[in-house]
Amino acid sequence: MAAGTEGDTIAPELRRRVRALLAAYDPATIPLREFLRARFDAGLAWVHFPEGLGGLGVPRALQAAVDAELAAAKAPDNDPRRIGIGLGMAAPTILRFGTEEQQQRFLRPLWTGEEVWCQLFSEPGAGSDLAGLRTRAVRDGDTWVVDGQKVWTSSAHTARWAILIARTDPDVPKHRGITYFVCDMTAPGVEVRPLRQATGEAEFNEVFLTGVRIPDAHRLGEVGDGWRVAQATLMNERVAIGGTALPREGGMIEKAAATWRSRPELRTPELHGRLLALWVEAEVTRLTAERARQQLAAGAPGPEGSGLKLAFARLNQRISGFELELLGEDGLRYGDWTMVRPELVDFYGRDAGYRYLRAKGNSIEGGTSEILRNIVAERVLGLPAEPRTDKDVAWKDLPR
Amino acid sequence: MAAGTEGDTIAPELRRRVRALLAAYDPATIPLREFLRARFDAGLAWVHFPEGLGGLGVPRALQAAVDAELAAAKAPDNDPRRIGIGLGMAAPTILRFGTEEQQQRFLRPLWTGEEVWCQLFSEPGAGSDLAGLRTRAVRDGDTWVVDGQKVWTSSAHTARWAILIARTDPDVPKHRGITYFVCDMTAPGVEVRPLRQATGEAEFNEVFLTGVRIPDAHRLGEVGDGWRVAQATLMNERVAIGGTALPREGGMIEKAAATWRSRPELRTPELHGRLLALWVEAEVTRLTAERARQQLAAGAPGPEGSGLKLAFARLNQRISGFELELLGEDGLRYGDWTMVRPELVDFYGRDAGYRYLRAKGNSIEGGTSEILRNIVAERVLGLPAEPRTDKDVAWKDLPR
Amino acid sequence: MNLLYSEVEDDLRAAVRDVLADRCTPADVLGRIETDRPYDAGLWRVLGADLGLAGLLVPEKLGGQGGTEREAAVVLEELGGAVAPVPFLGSAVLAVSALLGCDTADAGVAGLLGRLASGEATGTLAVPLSAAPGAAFPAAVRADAAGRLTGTVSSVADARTADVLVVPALGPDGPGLYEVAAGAARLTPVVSLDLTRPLADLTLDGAPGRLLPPAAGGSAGAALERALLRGAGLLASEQVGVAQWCLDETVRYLKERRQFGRVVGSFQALKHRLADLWLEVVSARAAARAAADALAAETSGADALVTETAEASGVTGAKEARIAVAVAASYASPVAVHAAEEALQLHGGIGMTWEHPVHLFLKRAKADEIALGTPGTHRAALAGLVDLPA
Amino acid sequence: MNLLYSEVEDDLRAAVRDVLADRCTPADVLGRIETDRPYDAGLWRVLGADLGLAGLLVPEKLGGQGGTEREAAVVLEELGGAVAPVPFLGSAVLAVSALLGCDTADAGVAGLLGRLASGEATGTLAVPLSAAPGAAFPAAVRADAAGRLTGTVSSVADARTADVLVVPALGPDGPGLYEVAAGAARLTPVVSLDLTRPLADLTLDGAPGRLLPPAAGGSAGAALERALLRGAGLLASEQVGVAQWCLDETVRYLKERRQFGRVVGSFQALKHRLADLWLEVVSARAAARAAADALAAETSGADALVTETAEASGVTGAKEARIAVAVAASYASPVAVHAAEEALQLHGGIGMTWEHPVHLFLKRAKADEIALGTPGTHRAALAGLVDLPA
Repeated sequence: MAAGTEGDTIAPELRRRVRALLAAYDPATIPLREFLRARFDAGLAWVHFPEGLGGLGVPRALQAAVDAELAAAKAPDNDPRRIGIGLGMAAPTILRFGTEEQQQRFLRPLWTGEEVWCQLFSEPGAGSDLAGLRTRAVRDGDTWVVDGQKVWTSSAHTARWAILIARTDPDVPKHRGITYFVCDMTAPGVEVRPLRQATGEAEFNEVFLTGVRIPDAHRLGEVGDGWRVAQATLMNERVAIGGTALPREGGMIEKAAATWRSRPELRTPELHGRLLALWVEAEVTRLTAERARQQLAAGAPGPEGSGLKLAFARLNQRISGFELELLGEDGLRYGDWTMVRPELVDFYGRDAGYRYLRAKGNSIEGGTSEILRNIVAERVLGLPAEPRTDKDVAWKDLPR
Repeated sequence: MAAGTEGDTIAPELRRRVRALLAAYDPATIPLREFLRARFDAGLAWVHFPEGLGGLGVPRALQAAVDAELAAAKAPDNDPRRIGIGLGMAAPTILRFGTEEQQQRFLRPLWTGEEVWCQLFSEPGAGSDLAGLRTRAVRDGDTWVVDGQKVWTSSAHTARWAILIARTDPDVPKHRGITYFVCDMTAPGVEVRPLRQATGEAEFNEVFLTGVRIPDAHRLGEVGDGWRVAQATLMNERVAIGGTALPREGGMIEKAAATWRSRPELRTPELHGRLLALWVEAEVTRLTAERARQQLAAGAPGPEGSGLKLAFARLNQRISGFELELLGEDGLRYGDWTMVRPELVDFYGRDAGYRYLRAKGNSIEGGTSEILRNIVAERVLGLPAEPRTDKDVAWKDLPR
Repeated sequence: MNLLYSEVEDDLRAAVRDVLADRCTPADVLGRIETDRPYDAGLWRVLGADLGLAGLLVPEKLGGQGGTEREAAVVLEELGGAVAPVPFLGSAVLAVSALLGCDTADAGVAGLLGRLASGEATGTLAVPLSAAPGAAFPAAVRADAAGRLTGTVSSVADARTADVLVVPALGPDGPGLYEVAAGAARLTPVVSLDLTRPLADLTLDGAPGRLLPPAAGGSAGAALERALLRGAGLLASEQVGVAQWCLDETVRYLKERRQFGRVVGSFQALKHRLADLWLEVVSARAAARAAADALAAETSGADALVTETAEASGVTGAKEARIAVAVAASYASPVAVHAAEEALQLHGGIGMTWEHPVHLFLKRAKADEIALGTPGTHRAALAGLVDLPA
Repeated sequence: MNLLYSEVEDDLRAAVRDVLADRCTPADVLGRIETDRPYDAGLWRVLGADLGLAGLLVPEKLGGQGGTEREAAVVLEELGGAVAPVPFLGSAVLAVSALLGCDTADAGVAGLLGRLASGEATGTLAVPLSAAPGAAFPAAVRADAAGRLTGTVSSVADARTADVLVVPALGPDGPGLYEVAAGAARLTPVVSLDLTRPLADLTLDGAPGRLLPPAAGGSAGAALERALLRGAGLLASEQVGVAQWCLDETVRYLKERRQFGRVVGSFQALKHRLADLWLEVVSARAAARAAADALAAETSGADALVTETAEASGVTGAKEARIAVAVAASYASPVAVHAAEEALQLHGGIGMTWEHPVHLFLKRAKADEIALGTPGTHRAALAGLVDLPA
């Protein structure tokens, strides 16, 4: 079936539902949240979710047509860039591992944007080796008491809830002693501090957890099964990257091409050759992402997705580095070093210097390029894993 | 002291000896070998070797002036390219590990070129992991009986002697059960077969050893100490690479630059940018080699040497690849695929296609670039070795 | 834009692969390269005539299979992955595409297409293999009023096995494409870098030729450009096939080869290089698919142009195809070379030997980099197409 | 050509390094960058005046140390390795080198050199930091017959801490270099990519200047070119210093950091990348040494030219120096950027934070890539010098 590819048409039943929603809730007059709640209740939020949880249990590929139809009617959306962690990571995990109570409680305000989510995974000593994390959760009757430090938390300062992994059993090997929780970011003992980056901005946070109490009812999955749950979350994160179709010459290359066209005095034959090579690389990466999307839509996902994050990171870094060189004297100047706390991430925004510096994070955040190469080599090419010494040792006995 | 650098002058005693040699043996009339034997006996072969073994026990850096003075007098040389393995690998090993009898027997005809040497180290199953070699040497009274197969042996078809490593004890870990021998290439059971390369030529050989008898008197170093002896040999091999000073624009870049100058119709702005970048890389590599030579001459060898083989391999490969692209239609044509057995290796000779293919070997022969990167990382940067599983296991029990 | 493989395309691939697995192993190819028959005529009979690949791009009404460039691309992936010594590129892509740019209502054009499609004759386009789309019409051969051709064309692919040559020549009325019997030309074999697609120099000395009339509203230049654009765009798929073989074979070898008591493929530095290479191959595949799809769309758009005069869409399709070809050709070339170079390096010494097939793929990859326009030539063409002027 | 470090140079390095270890740790630099005193005046007093670096290149008879470009290069390696916020480049290299291209017998020139050498005053050359050798004489500032200067010069390095500006301007008799008191110019700080070498825009609005007479047989253009060539060539040594810090710090960190139960520096993929980076740094060092040596040779050759009229050797020296500078500048720039980028990446998240100094080195490396000519500019200059025409 060709759903999701160009020339797609909306299924009649979905169209009927969209029209009914628009008829009952005129986007021109109804307040934003009210419209979004109604859309959720109509099963038009994420159509592949079950009925009653914002969906209709139909293929995910049908969503695009619903979105297009609603956008054409000027209906408001839930500003997905602002709530990306909730949509991309928390929601699928709650759907797969959550209890019915958890699903009913969390998914609707998550989708409407009334409750922002963040992710408490990485720690200063546990980056690529996430399973080595030290944050402890100790059971105390029906609640867990959590102590530790998390880092690289975007949206922590706006978030109502967090997905959290913590060590609940230090006496077993590291992958087996982790449990997955939903953490209330307004709970006592949660302290959020901005973490400033090389760009000058503080897009991320450090989160200090001191005696934070989490009810056992907010546990996702079994005790000790948190690593498996987290893997599912991370898989969703990486699938999400490159998940949005770019137009030709979209993304980082758009800026460099615009500079080239508008400033002929900067052109040299050498820079021309490099720009064309980067333009080609950008176009090919776009086509690779498009091919992965078509495979997904055709119900035959290929392994290409694993490589796309790698490709986009390298591309963004190379193009933004080129752009500064192209700009010459202007490349020596920066927009603003003031520490601000942006609510949205924008890789392509601001000035060329910002783009250059921000892009450096693309190969670190959400899985370093080194880890992704391991994943491709082992899971796609089937090459053997490195010899491991930390798999069968109790976490507490690992060398530090 | 500035010996060995430009502007150097020959020491008076050496000059006296050179003049005496030339007076006694007129290069214009004396046969080649006779002159070379006399030069050896005068201690002017390799002045840093001991007296009686072709040298005078003076610093190596003084050799260049001797060579220059003799060349100026049109004295014949020993054609070092033809006997490189003997000069670069066998001789320093014999000097360091050989008995006096061995030194007296082997060094003079080695240096004069009367006896060509080759190297029997690599095996089909032991390339980078040379210490994993399978060729066995079993003691039988005063001789050793050798069986096995060696590969990548240049000069085997012209050689009188070989340096050989073989396993004498399979019951100890692999590095400890190896012994180092001098093997008579004319002995019964030595079979040399040409090994054809991607270039069409057969520059190397396979050598099959079947019941070859080697007298114990031709052992170099202790029984079981062959790995240490071989390491010294290989160190000399790698030091030798980049050991000859290149002029600016010498080596592979010379060919590409000549093509560029003589064929303006091939030029494009894109190729121009790439040629200039390669020219810079060639010049910088030349300067790096020159700096290493100056350090050596100043008695303070730096670690640069370890990287030079890596650098020249990459450079030769990139330039020769560029040259084919530059040539366009002519790059589609090859000189000659006929299998010939050249006596000399010439990386820069023949046509561009040959250079391209031959350069591929530069990152494999004499230590792969991968092994060299390990060496740089561990010995120069001090990074830890990989976890090893094959160090403390008897060779015979290793997984295969 | 459809970047996937259709079921028909998958079936076609399976059929080609079966034949190649049977008759065109690396050992078969290695055994042939130094003989006086570098091309495998028997293999080409099976592929070209029996499977119908010789006429894949020829419309059914002209005796062919009526396939599209998308399918030809799949065939080239497989042929590239076997460095198969058959004249598919010269005959079924270059010669046929040039002829399809001529007046197919002309009996001569139709007849020649029919003979090529049936496998009765094999052809090639008489241009140097290095010829790139967008270049000026070649002036190396002149035709007189009687249609006699004189001149030389060097480094022609698939000429050694061709019966018919399609020769661009400057005639009394300007550029023209001429049909010339191969026997009427003097052919000098070239010692070629690519042992599996050997070249030849052609000398024409008053050779009798027959002018092939251009399509209505077209020209000999447009027909030649049509062929070169298709050649360059589809060669990207051949390069994907070459690169994929190199990657697969290297991964396979490194899973077997042990050094230092470990499978060599478990060393992280090699794993990371292979992961990067995999990403390159995956990306080249997407680019090659896009080029094949755009060429197929242009072909059907051009048909539409003739039958429906839908001019605007035709023009857009042409530009899209030129962009897609420039992107694919400039990207896939270095990927194939890189894959072959990594394959040789990671095989170590054995990869450097004549007896191991990796050198055949390296030579094909390097020759393909020059064939039908170097990456730099294609990128330079892009400058005008996407408004990034020098 | 001597590519090694002499004992004198080693001693000089040790002295500079001692001061920097004491007063210019990464924490010191990080603490200063967002204050209104981005330059460390106290540090510069010690380095410039007490150690004599301000007058390193000034001949002894003019009150300086009589050092050569070889020594200045060693200083810049150390300053680069500390991203030290001092105006050595602007004052002791660019301004001094321009003045040494003027008539040093002139009392004004000699006096200014003496003040700069003693550290009594700090200067800079009023050109954009991106100015490259070989460019046309700048026309941004005009001088009238009374020596009043009007115009703007953007992105000037080390201007914020300068007392004196050496300003290239077009006067009534053509190009000239003018001495202008910094207080006579309007200075607008620029938000700079490189936080440790902040730039400023200068506006001159009839500012009083004093024409600096060119050397006998020389010109203002030649004096400016002399300064830019030395700046570009010696910047390669600063880049070596930046790259070496990045490599050393990364190796150190990776020997400590553990993940997956192993020291991260034991992972082969990282080891191979660091080995490649080490080779780049080693190579950049050789290239930078060659440039410094060639510049020193040219300086002494030019002296010889004046005193002995040994014209031929002087001319050869100049060309050698230009080649060596183009090679070093085009090679060392990307090495420093690569080293800083690898340092950031291999530090992982912590390398991306403001609190870790690696971003300071990245910003310096990237700004240095643009400073005094991009790699592409220097390579283009080489085309003419080594007969590889476009």
